[in-house]
Amino acid sequence: MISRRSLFILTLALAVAAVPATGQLGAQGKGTIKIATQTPLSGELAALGEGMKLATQLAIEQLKGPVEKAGFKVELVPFDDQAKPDVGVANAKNILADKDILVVVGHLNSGVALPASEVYKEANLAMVSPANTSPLITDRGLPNVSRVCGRDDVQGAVAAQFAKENLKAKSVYIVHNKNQYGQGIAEFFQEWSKKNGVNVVGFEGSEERANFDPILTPIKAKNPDVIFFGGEYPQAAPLFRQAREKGIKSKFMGPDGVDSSELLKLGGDAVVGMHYTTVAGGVKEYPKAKAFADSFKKKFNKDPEPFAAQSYDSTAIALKAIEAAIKDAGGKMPTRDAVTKAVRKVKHSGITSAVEFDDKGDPKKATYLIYQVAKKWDDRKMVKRLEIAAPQKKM
Amino acid sequence: MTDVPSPSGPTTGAVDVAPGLQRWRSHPVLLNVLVAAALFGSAILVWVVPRSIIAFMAFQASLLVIYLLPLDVRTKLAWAAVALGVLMPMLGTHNGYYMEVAIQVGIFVALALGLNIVVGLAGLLDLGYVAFYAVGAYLWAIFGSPQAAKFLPIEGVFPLPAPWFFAFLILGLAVGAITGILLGLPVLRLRGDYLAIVTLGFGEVVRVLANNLDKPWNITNGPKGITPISRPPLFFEPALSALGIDAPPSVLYPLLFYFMVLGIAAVVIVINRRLEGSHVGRAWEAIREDEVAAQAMGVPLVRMKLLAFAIGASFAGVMGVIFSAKQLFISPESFTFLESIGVLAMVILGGMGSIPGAIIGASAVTILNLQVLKGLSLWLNELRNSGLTVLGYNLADLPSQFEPAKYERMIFGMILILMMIYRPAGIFPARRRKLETYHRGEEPAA
Amino acid sequence: MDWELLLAIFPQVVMDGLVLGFMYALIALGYTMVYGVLELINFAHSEIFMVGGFVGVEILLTMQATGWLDTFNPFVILIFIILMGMAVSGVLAVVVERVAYRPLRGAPRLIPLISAIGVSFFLQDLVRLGESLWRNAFYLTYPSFAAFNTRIEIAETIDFSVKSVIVVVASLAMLFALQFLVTRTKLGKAIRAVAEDQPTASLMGVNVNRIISLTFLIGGAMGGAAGVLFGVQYNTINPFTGFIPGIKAFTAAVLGGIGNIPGAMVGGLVLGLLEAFAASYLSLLTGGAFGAEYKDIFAFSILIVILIFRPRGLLGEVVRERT
Amino acid sequence: MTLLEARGVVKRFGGLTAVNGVDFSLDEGRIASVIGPNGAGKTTLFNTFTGIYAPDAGDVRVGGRSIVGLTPDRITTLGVARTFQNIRLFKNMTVVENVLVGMHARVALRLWDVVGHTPAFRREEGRSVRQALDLIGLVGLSGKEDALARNLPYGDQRRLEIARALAVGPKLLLLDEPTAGMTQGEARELMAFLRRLISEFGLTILLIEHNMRVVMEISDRVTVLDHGEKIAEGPPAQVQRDARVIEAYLGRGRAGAAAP
Repeated sequence: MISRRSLFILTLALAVAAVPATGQLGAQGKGTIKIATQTPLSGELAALGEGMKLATQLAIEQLKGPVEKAGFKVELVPFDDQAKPDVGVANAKNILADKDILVVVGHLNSGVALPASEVYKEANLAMVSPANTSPLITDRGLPNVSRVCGRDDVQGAVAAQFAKENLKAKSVYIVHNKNQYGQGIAEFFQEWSKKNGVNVVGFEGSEERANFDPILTPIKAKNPDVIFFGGEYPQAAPLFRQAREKGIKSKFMGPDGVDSSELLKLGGDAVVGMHYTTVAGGVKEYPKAKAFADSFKKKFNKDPEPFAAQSYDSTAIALKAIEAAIKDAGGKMPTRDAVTKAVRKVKHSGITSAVEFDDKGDPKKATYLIYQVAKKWDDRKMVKRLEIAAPQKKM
Repeated sequence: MTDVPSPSGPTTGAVDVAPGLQRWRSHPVLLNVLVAAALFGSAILVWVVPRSIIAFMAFQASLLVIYLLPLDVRTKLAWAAVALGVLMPMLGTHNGYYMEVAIQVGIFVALALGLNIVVGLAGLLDLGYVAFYAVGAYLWAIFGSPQAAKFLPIEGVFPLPAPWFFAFLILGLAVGAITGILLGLPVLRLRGDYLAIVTLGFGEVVRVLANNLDKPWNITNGPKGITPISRPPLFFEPALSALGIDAPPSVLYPLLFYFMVLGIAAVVIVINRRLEGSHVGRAWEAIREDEVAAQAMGVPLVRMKLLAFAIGASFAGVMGVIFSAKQLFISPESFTFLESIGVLAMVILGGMGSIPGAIIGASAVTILNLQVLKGLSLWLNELRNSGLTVLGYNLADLPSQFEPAKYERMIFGMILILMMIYRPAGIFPARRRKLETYHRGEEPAA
Repeated sequence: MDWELLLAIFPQVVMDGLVLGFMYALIALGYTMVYGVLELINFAHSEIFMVGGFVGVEILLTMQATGWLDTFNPFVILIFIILMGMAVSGVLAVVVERVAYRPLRGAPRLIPLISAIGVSFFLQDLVRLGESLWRNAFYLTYPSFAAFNTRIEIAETIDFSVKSVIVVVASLAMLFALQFLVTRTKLGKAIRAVAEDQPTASLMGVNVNRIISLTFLIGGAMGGAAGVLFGVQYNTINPFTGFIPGIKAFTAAVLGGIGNIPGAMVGGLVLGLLEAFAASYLSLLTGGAFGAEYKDIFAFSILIVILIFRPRGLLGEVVRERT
Repeated sequence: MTLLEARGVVKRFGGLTAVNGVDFSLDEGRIASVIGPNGAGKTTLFNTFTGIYAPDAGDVRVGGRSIVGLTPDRITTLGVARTFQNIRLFKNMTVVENVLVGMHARVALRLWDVVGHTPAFRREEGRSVRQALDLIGLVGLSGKEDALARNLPYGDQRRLEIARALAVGPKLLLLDEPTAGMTQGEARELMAFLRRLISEFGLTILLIEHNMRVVMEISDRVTVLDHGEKIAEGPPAQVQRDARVIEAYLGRGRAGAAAP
């Protein structure tokens, strides 16, 4: 019957609606400046995304002083992009709707950052990325997008050079996981290996997560000096493990996607001794980051994950830009446009590096590190550290 | 929501209802006041607290109220026009996120209606429906971006100029339909459950192809996806400026997409209704009920099944074109099996073969995904950060993998199982047409 | 073209294909038996298989934590976890049938199929949720046994690990045991009777519900065993492991002739070999233009071709349709 | 004139030969019956006449045209309609919809007419509905147009199936055990109705029947099948006396029905 059914549905709708009723109401008011994070807070990559969010929170608490002195409250608004492009775009619209948000710190995944940043561009809202390494992020030339980290093309080049010079590789076999990130970095590694005169004996992509037999069989026959895997640890670990079990003796390499203690848990002895490149070293490697790591641990009772320190730096840059923009506006609420312009002018001596942006939004000098995995994750050794400028021409 | 049948008109007033209540129920002025109150009340609420999800959900619920109340069809249509044509764009401009939600709901309504023809009417379980969506999306993505120049030896043509977008809407329709026929021709002779597996395989094949066709010719750019994709021209901008309204593109684009999606969804609904109430729709349902008998009654099985496949696929093709233009960036990740199951869950939740069911199912699932689950996740996240201790359990210890938003599969799974066991016909089951609504041709028509 | 290389890896690819093929065959049994009896594609079977894999890894990880792993003979442990995987998966399959399929018996065919898809999705996330709460991770690794990883070298380019042999031997043993059960025992006769004609079997005094439950138990147990063997062979498991192998195994069942036990084996082996060859050779043969990823396209194309040209499969018989 | 003619029809299922070299012919305006014990191949023969099975050998002609290899819907458009032994209505559709489905092949509309609600659509739809209502009246189901087929009592379902078959506009009507489950009185009523169809609509009717009284009363000719072969044919009285027929029925009487 109509009345009973509509009653039922209304009750249902109300019951459902009542649940997520936290902190959504109100939160408006004069003199509040908000910084949003967009990172995966759920799913496989939640640990990284959560770390980024918490580091931003910490940075705001520690560094908001100058902005507060100018008479503004500073708040963090965290968003969960679920590492999905569609969700990232929907959130971005939500962010645009909140006029108090002047800077976005994020994302973790370039695949999400690319479409989301197009939305930010509509309002010329600044995005400072701590973690997006895809060259496309800045090569599109968006005025509102900057990043503090390095790029995959450089990372690939660094890895290729390391394979040749330090691992003395004459031949490499490249495997990737067929996602945007993995294939991208694998292609750069291939490109630079070829340029370096290293023999690329194979290049194979697969979404496979368990049975790597058919990929490993040709590898075994070709017996390369180095196997490079472009992708993340859930696939890298079983691949390397099965390779060792098959009796493959090549050295293993990977990009920053394998940078997780889970790699060791899943890969066991097979990954001990392998090398990986990254743009976000553990805080051990950054002398200035010690204090950050300590306060992070003290506040959140856990160690900062990779990209947490970079998020802290990104937030610091955002706050400096806001401060400058307030000054320019004569102490009034600055526009998004003004903040975006100010971001590019910030010179920041951060905890991970000194950041200064070029005209595409890349850091003039970015840090790249190479680690070797040890028996215990915390004992992994930094074997190389490089400061490299972003390539200026589009690649 | 055009001519949806009134679920229970005033004439069918139940006998068991108290006379007073019955009078109230059929009192048109009262009902209209009620609708107006719900609609404007919730709209004002959204306007005042634009970031409150509850306010927006109240607005959505008021749309459902319009559908459920026993008003006559014209009044309902008028109210729906006010709500969707005036109020929603205003609210959506106020908070762009709601516009995004509305656009996504519209897209999924059209997808669900397309799948409803295939699954609900013709009874063909298609588990790879999202493949047709992908075909439409890639069609415009490739030619509406510089991507096409990477494999076609033509210089300086791509991306095609923005007005081509409208041609591609038609092309998306056609290519969707052709893809549907190409898939259907070999497989539609299969029995139902085999068809399900084959369409599932087809969906995966399309995704894998999109992910791998970056070599030997770079057609899809592989997992890196295609960007930037052109958007349709803001053809109404000059007219607006002439009226003295100057709005930035960030406001105008969502409006354009919203009205396009709304318009197409409305057309799709009308087409659905008309097909359903014709010999075509009856033939589909006959096939669903009993293939052998249908064929023995002169229904050409393969042709009618192909028609269902083609029409369903063409809706998905059109929406794919819009999706890629709206998204500016597409990659194979958006077209997984999970998406196909999501659309299936919408159809089944609403009621297989039921047009209002598909509409409401699509809205409910999309809103659940975009608003409710995400709201819950954020809420949990806040709980965790609050460090509260409940019954000796520190909430900060909640594993980060435990996030409602990430348990779509479980929710879709539960929808499918529970609906099949307890309500296989859905929440809004398909209603049979009554004889009185048929054209009997007594009076000379037109 | 490096013919020498192609030739050199040939035996290894055959071995890879056989191992994969037997795995598919074991999973395919679950589909084939249920389909034979109920004419239902038990979509959730891939998750029954996955759960078997998780049972194995949970037992091993627990034993590792308590230090028991080193005290027992690895082969004893292996047999134990296979049996446990079979038990849990078998019971789970029966429960799934009771909860999600039995109430729908007699409904149009699409209805239980949709319910089965629902069960499949539900179980994936249920396992993920459980493992997330329990271990705070849902990608898990089988602890490795040196004894299983030992490689037996036949020639310079041909060697295979002990665990590959285990997979092949265990699968063969189970396939033959099942074939014996179905063709030679009274229970098997009852199963075949129910598959042939439920009402008649019921009239002849066969308890149809019991036989259907038993079918799910046996099919589920085979899936569970396959899950454990899968984990031992590839040493990695996650809640979504089952999906693709499940579909492949169904393809194998159709390929061999659904409802037919030797057919499942033949179909599994053909598919496993085809896939191994496609994945290993495609890239080599086309100079990298088409990669290993096209193996899935191969598998699905075969499924379509078989269904169109030989819908009864390689070993299937022509059956009279029920009009 | 011969409307339906079969020559040497053979249909095998695996090792089983369900129909083995049956010849059959039926003249316009006549009623004929096919009888035989269970499993004799009657329904299989029917299915080869309506295209559900293609015969493995032999030829079937309707109005002089071979229908071998045609799909059932094509054969239906040649004027052959049928009912089913185990009533196969579209259960979740209404009475009027069931009948309307039968008219499918006769509706001459393009997709555009349907989507655009053109005058042609209104005209055709109106004509279909009027005819459907006439047929429903003819079989005595007036007033039940909006009832779901599955909610009809058994006898009404049989009537509806006949109305649906008539909607096809057939020259030849094949009825598979139309009186199954009916009382003798109902069966008689049905037979009277069938006679009327012949006289008023010029139909030709072929029955499969078990009810011997009905068969003998109404049929112009009776064909007897056993084990897929024709063992007798002729006027009812003659067939009744045929020794092989008596043996086929009585000889099996005890052994019961042999599957499949």
